[in-house]
Amino acid sequence: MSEKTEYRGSIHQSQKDLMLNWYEQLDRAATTGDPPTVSMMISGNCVELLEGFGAVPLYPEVNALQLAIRHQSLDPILAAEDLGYAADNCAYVKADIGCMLKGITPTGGKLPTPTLILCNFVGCNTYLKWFEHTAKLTGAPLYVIDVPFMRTDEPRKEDVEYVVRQLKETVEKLEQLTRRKFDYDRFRQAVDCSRRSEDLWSQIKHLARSTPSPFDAYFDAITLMGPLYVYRAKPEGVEFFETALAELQAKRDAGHGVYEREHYRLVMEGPPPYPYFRTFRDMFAKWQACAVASTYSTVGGLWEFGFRHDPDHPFESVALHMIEQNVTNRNYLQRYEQIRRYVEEWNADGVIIHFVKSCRLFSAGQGDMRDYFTKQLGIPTLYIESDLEDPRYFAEAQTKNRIDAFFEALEHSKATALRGSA
Amino acid sequence: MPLVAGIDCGTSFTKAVVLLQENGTPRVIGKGRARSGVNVDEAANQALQQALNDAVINRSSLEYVSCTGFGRYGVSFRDIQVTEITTAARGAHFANPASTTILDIGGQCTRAIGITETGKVKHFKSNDKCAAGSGMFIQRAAKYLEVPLEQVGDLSLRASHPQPISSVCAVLAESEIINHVSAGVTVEDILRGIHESLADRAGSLLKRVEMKGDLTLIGGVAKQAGIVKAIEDRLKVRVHVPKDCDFVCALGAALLGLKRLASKSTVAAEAS
Amino acid sequence: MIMNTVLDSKMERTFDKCRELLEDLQFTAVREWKRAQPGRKAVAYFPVYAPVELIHAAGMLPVGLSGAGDRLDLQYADARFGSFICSIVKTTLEMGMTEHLQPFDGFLFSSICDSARNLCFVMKRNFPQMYIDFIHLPHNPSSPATPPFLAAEYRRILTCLEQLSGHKVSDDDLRNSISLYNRNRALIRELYALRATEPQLVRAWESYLLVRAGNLLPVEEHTKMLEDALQELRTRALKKRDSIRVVVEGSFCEQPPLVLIRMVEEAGCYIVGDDFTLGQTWFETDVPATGDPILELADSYVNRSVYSSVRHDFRKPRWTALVEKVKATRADAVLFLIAKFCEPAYFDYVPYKQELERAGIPHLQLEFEEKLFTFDRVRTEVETFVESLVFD
Amino acid sequence: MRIASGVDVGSTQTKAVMMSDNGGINILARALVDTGANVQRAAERAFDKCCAEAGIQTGDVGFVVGTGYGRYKIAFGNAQMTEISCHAKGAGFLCPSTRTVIDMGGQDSKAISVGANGEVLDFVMNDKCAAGTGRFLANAAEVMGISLDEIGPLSLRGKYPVKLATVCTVFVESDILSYLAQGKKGEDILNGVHLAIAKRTVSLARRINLEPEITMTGGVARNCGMVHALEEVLARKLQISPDAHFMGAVGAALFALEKLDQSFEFGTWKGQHATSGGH
Ligand SMILES: Nc1ncnc2c1ncn2[C@@H]1O[C@H](COP(=O)(O)OP(=O)(O)O)[C@@H](O)[C@H]1O
Ligand SMILES: Nc1ncnc2c1ncn2[C@@H]1O[C@H](COP(=O)(O)OP(=O)(O)O)[C@@H](O)[C@H]1O
Ligand code: SF4
Ligand code: SF4
Ligand code: SF4
Repeated sequence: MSEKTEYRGSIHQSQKDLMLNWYEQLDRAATTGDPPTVSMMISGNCVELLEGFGAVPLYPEVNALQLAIRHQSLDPILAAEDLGYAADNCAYVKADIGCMLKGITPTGGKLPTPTLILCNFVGCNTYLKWFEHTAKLTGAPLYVIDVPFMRTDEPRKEDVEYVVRQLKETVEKLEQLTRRKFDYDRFRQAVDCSRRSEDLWSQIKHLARSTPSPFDAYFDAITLMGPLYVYRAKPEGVEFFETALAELQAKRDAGHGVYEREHYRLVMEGPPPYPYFRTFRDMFAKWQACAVASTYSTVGGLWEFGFRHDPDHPFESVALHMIEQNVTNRNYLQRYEQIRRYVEEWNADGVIIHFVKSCRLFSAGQGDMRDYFTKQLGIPTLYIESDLEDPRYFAEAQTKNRIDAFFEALEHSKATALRGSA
Repeated sequence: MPLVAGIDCGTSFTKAVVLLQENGTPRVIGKGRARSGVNVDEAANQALQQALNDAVINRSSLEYVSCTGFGRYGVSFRDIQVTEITTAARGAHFANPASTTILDIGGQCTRAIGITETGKVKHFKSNDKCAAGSGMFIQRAAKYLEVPLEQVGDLSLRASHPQPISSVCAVLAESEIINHVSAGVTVEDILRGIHESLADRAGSLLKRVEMKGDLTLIGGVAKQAGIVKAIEDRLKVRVHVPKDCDFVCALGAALLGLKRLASKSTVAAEAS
Repeated sequence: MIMNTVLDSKMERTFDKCRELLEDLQFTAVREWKRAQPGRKAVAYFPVYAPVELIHAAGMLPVGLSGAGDRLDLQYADARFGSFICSIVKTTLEMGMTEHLQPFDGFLFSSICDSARNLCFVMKRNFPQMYIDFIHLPHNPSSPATPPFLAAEYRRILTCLEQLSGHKVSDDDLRNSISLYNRNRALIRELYALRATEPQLVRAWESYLLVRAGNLLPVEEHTKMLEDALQELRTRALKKRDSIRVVVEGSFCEQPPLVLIRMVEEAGCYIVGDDFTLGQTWFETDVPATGDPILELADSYVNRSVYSSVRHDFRKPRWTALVEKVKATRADAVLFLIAKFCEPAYFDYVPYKQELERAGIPHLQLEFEEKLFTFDRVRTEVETFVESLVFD
Repeated sequence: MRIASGVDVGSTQTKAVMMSDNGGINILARALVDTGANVQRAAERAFDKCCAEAGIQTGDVGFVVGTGYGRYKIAFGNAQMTEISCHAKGAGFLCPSTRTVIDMGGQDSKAISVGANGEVLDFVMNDKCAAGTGRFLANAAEVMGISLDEIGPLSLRGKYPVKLATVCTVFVESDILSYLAQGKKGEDILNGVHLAIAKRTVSLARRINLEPEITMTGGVARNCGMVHALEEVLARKLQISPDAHFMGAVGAALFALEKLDQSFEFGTWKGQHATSGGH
């Protein structure tokens, strides 16, 4: 494929540097026990709190994701299945546990046993199992922050109080475990950094509203997501997103898009198939189809609709962020609404729903979502199935067939519309 | 000197053995085999009669008949029925006491069984209802390639460049075979490719039963030397094929029959 | 298999009635209850840990729905929920799409798993005329903030239920409901205890029918049924069979077909403990019917509910609880009867298995779907398992 | 007169259709050959046969669209399209009111939900397991010792369909043999076979929105027993075009005609498709 599908600017280098630096810190923690590390889920993460201890987050998902992208996920998955996990268990968990069993890390560096396993349960019941099992395997202490699900339109007062209370218990727990005093000022500063990073990130996402979009809000956004989870509460993060915004803004102003001609604008729902990331991207590149928005890029936070952390109410805003501002803890109908807004405000031609077998949180019921978009709203929608981690569930020929058939139809109806208006 | 029979009512063949216990050592003195067909009872009768003829004894001197295999409930003259997994374990253990992992490849079903040192079933896993990975697949491929079933094993052994079969479905695999033929791949290489894909499927079953040490391979397909080699190569394990590999379940059934008989007579002795 | 031929005909009638209730996808009993008491409403709940007391206290009929078994062909739900999702989620939606849920005015779901949760909101979109709500059952039992949080959650639900029924609920109403359900659950515990001590007196599928009927009957009626049944069962003259004793684990949500339960027993097992809809007891001991009833209910869920794969308590792991249950029921083995695609049960199989192996307890894992109708394979597997334990 | 062709290289049979647009669109000729092992040869044979049938030279054909699983092996094709788009397109043209297409071919079956302009809205297919495909029926015919054309009519005469324990194409043979041995009538066995496949196909098709006006395409549409069984399971009449077997090729030819039409030059047509031929 000769099509240039990826924008490579200086942000890609600084992103790499930042992430490498993170891995080095983890490596150091593994050998020297310092800095303290807290393993946590990306969705609803509270890195700001960790800043109050100078602690570093450890995201098992990032490892699982790296493995899959490097085509190394099958071995650990099989190792976990040998232990008794079912073919139908979430492969993210299996890959992570398999790594633990076999002592593999995707970067080759060492991973520390976390000071605390903090199960920030947001929406995904599998997290609970995952962390429970990891705690059983490693013997590391476990604390669960139970985050009430978004079952009402607005978070309830009791929900926020409940989470704040648990955050404070986490602080106590970490004070015991790290034998460090919680630095409240540093926590507040971190919250303020997050606010600024988020503001920049939100502006970046809004750039995709231009035609053509200067970046792909699914495939490219994933590159930017690492710093968002690890560094948003640090000055380095703010700086990173400033550069990113400037660079992409310049591209937008010059009228440069992802493709020479942007033919289709899409909204993507569901995580990507990491083991076939490139192949999958090319299937869309072939049609010069650019993702202008995606739900997956909001698993760690949903800032494009206005939410920001608030240094004046640090605990409350962290709690609110966990409860309300990530796609995993929002109910299905809220997700429908989010996608609908993307289609309208980001001016998209269609929706791609990627059903991943591992993840019931994302996928259970996506058929209804398709029904809603095609029937209720009349938006062209494609539904494809594979997996985000397990390479065995990617049927390349079939997926390609579906994608081609979808664009063939889209092209056809665009052409018909054009002919009709001519 | 107790005399018992074991009958294995398989999906393709019904196999019977007659077992005689002398000085505490059981010994097979007769074997019989019949096509399973529709009428389980009839096939069982036939196979048993053959075994009795082979052993040159009368039906009336049999003290106990135990049945196994998918048609075990269909044999009207049985004293007991036991599943083919249990009997495979018992029979294989008797044939090769050192091995604790058994692979049974029959006409419609492949099974992996992990057993204890005493021959009790510990874990088992089977795949059925899909022909990919079963003896029937080989039977059909042999027919296509116009090779007699008996020669499949030796031909496959002689392969130099095995051609892998990528399809997971036996039917779609047949199209692949046709493509191989038209691309000029030799029959030997194709057959070995089939055996290798069977071996790989068996490998994933074996993992589930925590394979340890040598493997005992039983069932009709074990008669094919090529599959033995394929399993040894692909799964890196030593394979032991008992003599009369397709009678192993029947043997296991007969052995369990002996046991029941013994416990019955002790009960009778205590009662009197 | 030797079946007792002289079955008490009265018992037989009760079992028949229970089976009819459970197989009736028209929910005739619910419809009749509503017809007999005009203006009163029925609220359905997804299998386990629903605060039935709240529904009852609000003057409505709580009905536990456990899928549609093999009695409904999927026409719509497959397209909505696709592959890799358990059957109960699909059959529940299918019942809605085919107007089987008409007798219900509301439907409560809770945070047991991701599939069930998403189902709640898909139902909400498709059936806007129904009151559908989601209860966040907490997953952090160790925080002192947890019971008050759940109490607040229950109060939120109660307010909605009051609106639905048009009946203001007093603390006494609640205490009364709690007492009624306490009595009911105590009887079920008694039934389970009887099975553990005298398994020949009551077969697992019989006990299952009696308990499942409680999902569909008014609690008062069901309590009466249990009282009568317990009396009858004790007087049965049945001989002990030569069976192994097993605990069944993994069927807490989607339910195995009745025939499968019978088949397991006929293959040579006494099921002396099981988690079929968690035995409908949900709590290890009575909920105190004193003090602030809502807080007591909340506290009972947090601190006294029976373990299962969809409830997380890091103070006492489920695997320890399973081993204890095996010891308490003097079971020889554990049979994992897991609904296909039930992720919580799949996950727990691993630590369960590890702990059982450590304790030297044999186990067998089986998968089922509620629409299963051929049992040859399962039968062979259970028989083999039994044989491996009885033949030496 | 503009002439274009569609060639559908299926796993079992290769179909070619020649169409002309002369104010109105007409089918000039059809050709059918067995695909066999050499896919490229099969495509050429079908195309040549079709030209001969239409009485034209290959040079007269303005545009050729290839489809079917072997589409990228067609050396002379100008563009390729998925068989899904083609079946939908063909059905939309020949049976304009259709909203659902059930295509049963030799080794796979699919169901397509079609929009008002013959565009694909959604589709499902089974292509990993041959259970319940044309191949299954061909096997059944072989075991019964009758020809493919006969199984349909024979199955229609069955009154007491047998129940099959398996829909695995391989094991069905032994099932059939054992029913024959039990003295069951051939028509009842075949009736059972058709019903079993119909149920399986419908349960697949239910994954999309099965809307009324269902058209059946693919080679199996020529089997009246299968059509009847599907109608029974769906409790609905099916539309069967006489060209059902050629539907994919018809759709491809229609696309080819559109590509010939200069006023239709749009978007990515040329650049994309012409270069993607090398895949
Ligand atoms: N003489 C033989 N040589 C090679 N393979 C054989 C022979 N006999 C049987 N087989 C293979 O064994 C399979 C039948 O195995 P068997 O264990 O008898 O099955 P079952 O117990 O299910 O009837 C056949 O499908 C065939 O592939
Ligand atoms: N005359 C016929 N009568 C009945 N069935 C037929 C007839 N011709 C073809 N078929 C069926 O159609 C199938 C081939 O369908 P087709 O759509 O050409 O498949 P593909 O596109 O995969 O090659 C055959 O397997 C056979 O079952
Ligand atoms: S189920 Fe989904 S959200 Fe949960 S751990 Fe797996 S991939 Fe992540
Ligand atoms: S059966 Fe399991 S996966 Fe399905 S709804 Fe119940 S708990 Fe969830
Ligand atoms: S995959 Fe092939 S062999 Fe397996 S059941 Fe399906 S048709 Fe039979």
